[in-house]
Amino acid sequence: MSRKPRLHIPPAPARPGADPDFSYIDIVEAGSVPRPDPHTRLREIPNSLIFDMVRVLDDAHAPVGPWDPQLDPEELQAGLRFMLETRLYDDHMLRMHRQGKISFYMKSRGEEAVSVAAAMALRPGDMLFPSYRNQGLQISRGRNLADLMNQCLSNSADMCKGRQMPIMYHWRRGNIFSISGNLTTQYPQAVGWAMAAAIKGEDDIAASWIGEGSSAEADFHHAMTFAAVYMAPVVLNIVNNQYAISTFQGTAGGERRPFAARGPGYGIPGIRVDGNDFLAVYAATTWAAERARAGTGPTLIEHVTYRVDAHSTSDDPSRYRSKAEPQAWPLGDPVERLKAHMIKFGQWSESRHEALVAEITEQVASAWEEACSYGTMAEGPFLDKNELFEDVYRDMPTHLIQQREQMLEVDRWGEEN
Amino acid sequence: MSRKPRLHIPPAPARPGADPDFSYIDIVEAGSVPRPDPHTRLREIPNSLIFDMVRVLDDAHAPVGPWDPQLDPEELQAGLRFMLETRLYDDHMLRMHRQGKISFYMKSRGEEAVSVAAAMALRPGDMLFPSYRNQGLQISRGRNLADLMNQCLSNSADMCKGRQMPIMYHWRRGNIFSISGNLTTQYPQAVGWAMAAAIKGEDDIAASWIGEGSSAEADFHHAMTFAAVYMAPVVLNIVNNQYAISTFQGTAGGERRPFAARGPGYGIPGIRVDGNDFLAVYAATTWAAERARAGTGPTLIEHVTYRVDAHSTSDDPSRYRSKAEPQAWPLGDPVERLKAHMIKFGQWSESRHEALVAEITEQVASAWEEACSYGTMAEGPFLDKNELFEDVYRDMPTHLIQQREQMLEVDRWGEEN
Amino acid sequence: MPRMNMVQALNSAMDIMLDRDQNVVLIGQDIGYFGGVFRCTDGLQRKYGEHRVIDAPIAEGGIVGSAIGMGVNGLRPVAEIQFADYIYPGCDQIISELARLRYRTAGDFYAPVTIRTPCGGGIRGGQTHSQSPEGIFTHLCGVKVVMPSNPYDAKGLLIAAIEDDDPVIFFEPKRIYNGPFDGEPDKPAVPWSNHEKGEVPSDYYTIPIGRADVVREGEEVTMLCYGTMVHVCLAAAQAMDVDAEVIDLRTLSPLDVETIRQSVEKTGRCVVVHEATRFSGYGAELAATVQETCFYSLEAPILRVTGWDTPYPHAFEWDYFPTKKRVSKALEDVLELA
Amino acid sequence: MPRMNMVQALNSAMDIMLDRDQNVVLIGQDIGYFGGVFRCTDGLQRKYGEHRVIDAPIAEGGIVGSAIGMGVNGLRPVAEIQFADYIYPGCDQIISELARLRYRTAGDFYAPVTIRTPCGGGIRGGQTHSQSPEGIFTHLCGVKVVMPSNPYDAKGLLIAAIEDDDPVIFFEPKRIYNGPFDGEPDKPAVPWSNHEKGEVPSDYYTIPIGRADVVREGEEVTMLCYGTMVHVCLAAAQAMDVDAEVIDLRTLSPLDVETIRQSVEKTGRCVVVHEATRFSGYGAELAATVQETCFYSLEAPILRVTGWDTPYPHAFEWDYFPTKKRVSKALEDVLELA
Ligand SMILES: Cc1ncc(C[n+]2csc(CCOP(=O)(O)OP(=O)(O)O)c2C)c(N)n1
Ligand SMILES: Cc1ncc(C[n+]2csc(CCOP(=O)(O)OP(=O)(O)O)c2C)c(N)n1
Ligand SMILES: [Mg+2]
Ligand SMILES: [Mg+2]
Repeated sequence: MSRKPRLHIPPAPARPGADPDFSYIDIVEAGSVPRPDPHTRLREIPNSLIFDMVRVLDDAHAPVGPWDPQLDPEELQAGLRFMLETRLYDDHMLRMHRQGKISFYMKSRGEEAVSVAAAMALRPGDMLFPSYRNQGLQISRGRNLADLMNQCLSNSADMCKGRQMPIMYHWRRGNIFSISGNLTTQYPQAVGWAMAAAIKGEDDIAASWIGEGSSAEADFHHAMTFAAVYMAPVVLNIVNNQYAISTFQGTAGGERRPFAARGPGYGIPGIRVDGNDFLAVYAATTWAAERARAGTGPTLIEHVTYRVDAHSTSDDPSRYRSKAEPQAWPLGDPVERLKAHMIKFGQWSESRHEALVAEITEQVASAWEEACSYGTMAEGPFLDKNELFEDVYRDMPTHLIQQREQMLEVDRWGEEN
Repeated sequence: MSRKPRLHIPPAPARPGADPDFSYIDIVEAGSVPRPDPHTRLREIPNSLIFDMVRVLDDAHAPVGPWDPQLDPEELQAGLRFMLETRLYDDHMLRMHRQGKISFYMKSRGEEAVSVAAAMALRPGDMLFPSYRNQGLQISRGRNLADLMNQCLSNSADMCKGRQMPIMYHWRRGNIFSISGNLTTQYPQAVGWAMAAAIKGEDDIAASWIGEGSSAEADFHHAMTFAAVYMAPVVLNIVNNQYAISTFQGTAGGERRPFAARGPGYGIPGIRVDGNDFLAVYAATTWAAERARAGTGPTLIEHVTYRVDAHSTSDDPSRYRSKAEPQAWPLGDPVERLKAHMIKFGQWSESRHEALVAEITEQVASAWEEACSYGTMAEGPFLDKNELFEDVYRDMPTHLIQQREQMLEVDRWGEEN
Repeated sequence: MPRMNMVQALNSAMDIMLDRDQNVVLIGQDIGYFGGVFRCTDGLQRKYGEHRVIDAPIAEGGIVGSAIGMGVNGLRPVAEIQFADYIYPGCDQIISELARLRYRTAGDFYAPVTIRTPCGGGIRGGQTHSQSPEGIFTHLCGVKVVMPSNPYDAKGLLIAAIEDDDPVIFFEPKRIYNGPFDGEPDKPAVPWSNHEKGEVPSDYYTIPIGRADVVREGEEVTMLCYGTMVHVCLAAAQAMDVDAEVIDLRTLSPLDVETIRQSVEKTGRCVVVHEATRFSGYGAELAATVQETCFYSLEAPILRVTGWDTPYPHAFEWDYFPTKKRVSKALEDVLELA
Repeated sequence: MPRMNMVQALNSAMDIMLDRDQNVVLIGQDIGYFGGVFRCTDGLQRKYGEHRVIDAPIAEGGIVGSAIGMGVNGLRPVAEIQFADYIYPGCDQIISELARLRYRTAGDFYAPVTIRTPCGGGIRGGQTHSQSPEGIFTHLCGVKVVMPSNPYDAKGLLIAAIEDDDPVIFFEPKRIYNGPFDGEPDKPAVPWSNHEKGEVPSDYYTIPIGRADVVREGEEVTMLCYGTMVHVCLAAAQAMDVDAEVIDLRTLSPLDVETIRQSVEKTGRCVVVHEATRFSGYGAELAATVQETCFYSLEAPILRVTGWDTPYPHAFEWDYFPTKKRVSKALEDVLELA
């Protein structure tokens, strides 16, 4: 290596000790991006949907521009409630992890709008293929918090029967697919689900979410290609929360182009949206869903947001980013922004908010109590360990029956010895 | 399936029996696409490089516009010679397959310029990662035809020692990487090679080629992502010859966007080039190579061309496409176009052309004779079958030594029984 | 009874299932208009439409991934991977998703996907058109692995696979698509039409997944094999005039241990034959299972005849392939031992 | 002598190699600034620069593919796959390319890539953070497969792997990163600092790839194991007071058959222990090899103690894991068997 290395390494914005620097995030004024008809052909869709940012709430919390979804107060209140439920659920579960009650957890703080607004903009029959940071989807579709907690506890009521780590939920009746530990695998699955809907002539659509880091996986490409070729009725979301564990979004390929720009290269429209603006996420999802449902094809939505907390309970972000970043994040907090908007228009008040927080706090606590009654990691009722061998196949094959027998034999032997 | 299916299936242009229809190919006038400085930032590169087509030779065979590489007559003659060598080599080998002399073959007729012009525009130290339809690269770098034939014959002089099917060449000294039967795997490898060059501070660059069908593979996405993130000095080529065996380029995702359009989504400039225009391919490659060598980053080039012959000797295109297509192909033949251009400017003549064809025909025939002297499938000298066990590892491990012994034992036993 | 080669038998199986169950769809490269590079899906797109027999982009991971999604949405996808050598880009979707979806959701979600793929060598395909990667997939729990050795079984097993609610990887030994092959490369090719297993009912029938077939009874030695190797084993037993019991496993996972046990307890000797590389391959499981199950009956070590632990070479393919000669010698060896 | 845990020993190996050979580069997710989610590369980017210790996009196929290209261009890449459970998107590049490049080019091209990846369970990681997929990779020819069981070996083997001109898949049993684990989950964790193999020279040394280590001599039974299971086997042998010979294989492929043969010929009994699922796993090869090699010495069937043929569950992980209890019972069984 005689000469000077010249491999380009995407620079991180602010390492520990440095001042936060979000100057790389292009933010346009709310309301400035045009809203084409959802059935517009790709070529006629303006580039500003990719390079600028769909934003509805202006700095004074008023909705502006063509993307305003004009939701009525009840819808806004539902959205606020679901976001708060998500946040307080997260906070509770993190505490439970700190107390050793669950083995692992992942929060979504700061990203609640991405899930909640999308879930509300879609129909109940639409099938959702989430990543691990979309608990807001479950909550917005009316999932009992205790059900989610049961999963995290691997207790006797766990819908996964103890087979998955905490947060790897699924909900068949709620049309929410199973979360995989392997990143991005849900993306082509969502496309396949949507293809099947089109094959069957049904008008339910699919939607899926991945992180910006996960967009580097092969399955992103598979999903985009198949969605484009078959014009699958699917909404593909990239949640760009700036980080993939310790690496900055530049490491995933976001340095020179927004992730939304990947879409048009495949023949798929892209939308870059302010992911902390509840109304903007709602509007973008509605646009994409209308397009998909009508058979006009898929849409790629990049949600620009920020992962306020650690990646997971195994992570410590102070090792790799400036501690002051969360406060410096220029797009604010989705809960605070929606709240301010509602208060401004007389649809909400500080006192109602406080009451709601108290109510949800209570709701979370009693859900936890209920969940614990189905067992905790330490105390029963426990799952039946024979379950370990179920569901590998529909019917248990001989060798698994034998292995189950061996397991019990070892137990008996252990008791004797 | 109560309702009407509405899965979109990309329509094929002309199935057997139908009239050819290339109306889907947008062709602009030669010379009409601007040529930005190779160090232009992506945002300032005009979209016409992606949506229009870089063409140099006009309908009257004159070079026009900013992309004219202004090659001197010797270079043009070399290019013509390499293209003809490629074509006549292909023709010969197809005949040899028909005569049962080789087990398999793949021609590149109609796509010669894509390989030859690119090889000439790159430096000898640049590393090439070809697909199986790039024999022109080998020939332009001065490979002995007999060496290529030896590989196809799996004879005693085969550089692969009989281990690969015909056409899976490599050439270490010539800086041409090994061809894989697995599509697209060479793409991220080329990017890795280029990253290594950048790490070492060397200014050699890498180039790789895949078919448009192969761009659907995961490794396309891996290569694009890594090339973009590290600004690797690499030229990534998609040879859009309209077909992937039986499927039309629409099945690979080319229905609504040119493949060149994938580039900018990743932050990589794309160029759509007339792949049958020797001068245009040369010019586009030069542009991309200059960019890469200077550290400005990778380029994606889509070569619009047509696979005139069958996919391989195992294929019969009359089963899936209109027989009249090759003649109807609107971008003509690369050899004829370069020839006409040279004749127009007095640098070439029909009689010199005939003489060259005769000379190369002779050269191919004598190369074949030479190759056969190293053995054919039917007659020796054969490779030593002990070689079967070499090169799995650098040093042969015990179990392979034993297996080789077993093989020989079976032979001895067979002779006795 | 109609005579079919294996390609026709597979085609017939898919034809019947497309007809019987409108949720059955096929997806794969070149399988639609063209009918597949081996012609297994010939005519099916014309008959059932472009939305039932779907030409796919060249992305095995996308094919498997989208098939899983279709399966979750109520379809019964049959995905073709053009060559088993090209299944690896689909590995993550198969291993991490297809095989484990039912388990991780406690049965709430599953995808009844069948993955068909031609495998094996002896066709001058070199290292990328000859592989037998079954040993990778038999190691997975949650998928079934099948490999037929003749047209009759191929049809019945493929219908069973498509109807199965569990995912099935269905390997098709391409060397015997057109006729049985007894491991003697210099003999002229024979078609299926003269073979009893080339008689294939045109109607619906199934062969149960999970059951081996004793294709030759014998007392001296048990030969465990599947796919092309069944014919090689039969030929070797006959050539050596050995009273060998030949078991065509048909389903590699879950394995029919009981049929194997009964045989080896009777014969006391066992030869395992497959075309895949040897080390850590599927034959190892067979040997391990046999010695666990029948240890006290064994009179000699279980021998394995397999592809060598090298890639499949183009030039010396008949030195690589477990030919009749190699299998015959192993028979002699195992009978001479102790 | 310095004391190191396995993470520190691996870090030291990479540190030494980055220093000795400027062609050594590291690439992987979160390995650079952050130092890796298990901290194996802590401090190395600061020391050697961003172009030597490279944070990669989340694309295992891209990591392996680009590492191959770097290897071809003269570098010696060490790629980290964050969890072995996530190696599958890189399978095609490993199987089709890395393993076969030297063969298919008759030695003209090769890529000396080392792939490091943490494997194994017992850390409440559930089915996607606990897998032991070594059996898939031992089936490949052209790559070597290594799994150390202690810090001393880990460092020496990793240096040997990086220096090796053949590709090496280097599995790191994450359960014993910080201390040996004897398979009794309820006992308090112990650190490496009190273990003799936690004494690790700070300088360069190698442990040869391809050689097993007899970590306990004995006459009654041979225990074949690697990684975490070495400690479980030792604990079980001690608990059962059995005169067991425990062989730490260290290199799974190519296998040190000679060391195994000598042992089993002496003991006449054999137990194979691994954490991966059982069917068609690496233990099958061990059993198959032992019965082929030592048939006439065997007094009892070779037993396998392994993970069950299910995904790795989150809740019942200690029923899944081959605990000391399970291994102990197998020892009793194999000794009782006539
Ligand atoms: C295939 C695969 N590779 C690596 C990992 C390890 N991993 C888990 S989360 C994560 C980061 C993902 O980042 P991003 O996609 O941006 O999502 P975010 O966590 O920011 O929501 C990584 C590398 C994994 N789970 N699966
Ligand atoms: C991974 C993989 N999948 C499938 C194949 C089978 N196959 C060989 S060539 C080919 C078509 C490739 O088409 P394209 O990329 O357009 O290249 P062209 O043949 O047109 O030059 C296919 C599907 C393969 N070789 N590798
Ligand atoms: Mg992220
Ligand atoms: Mg093509």
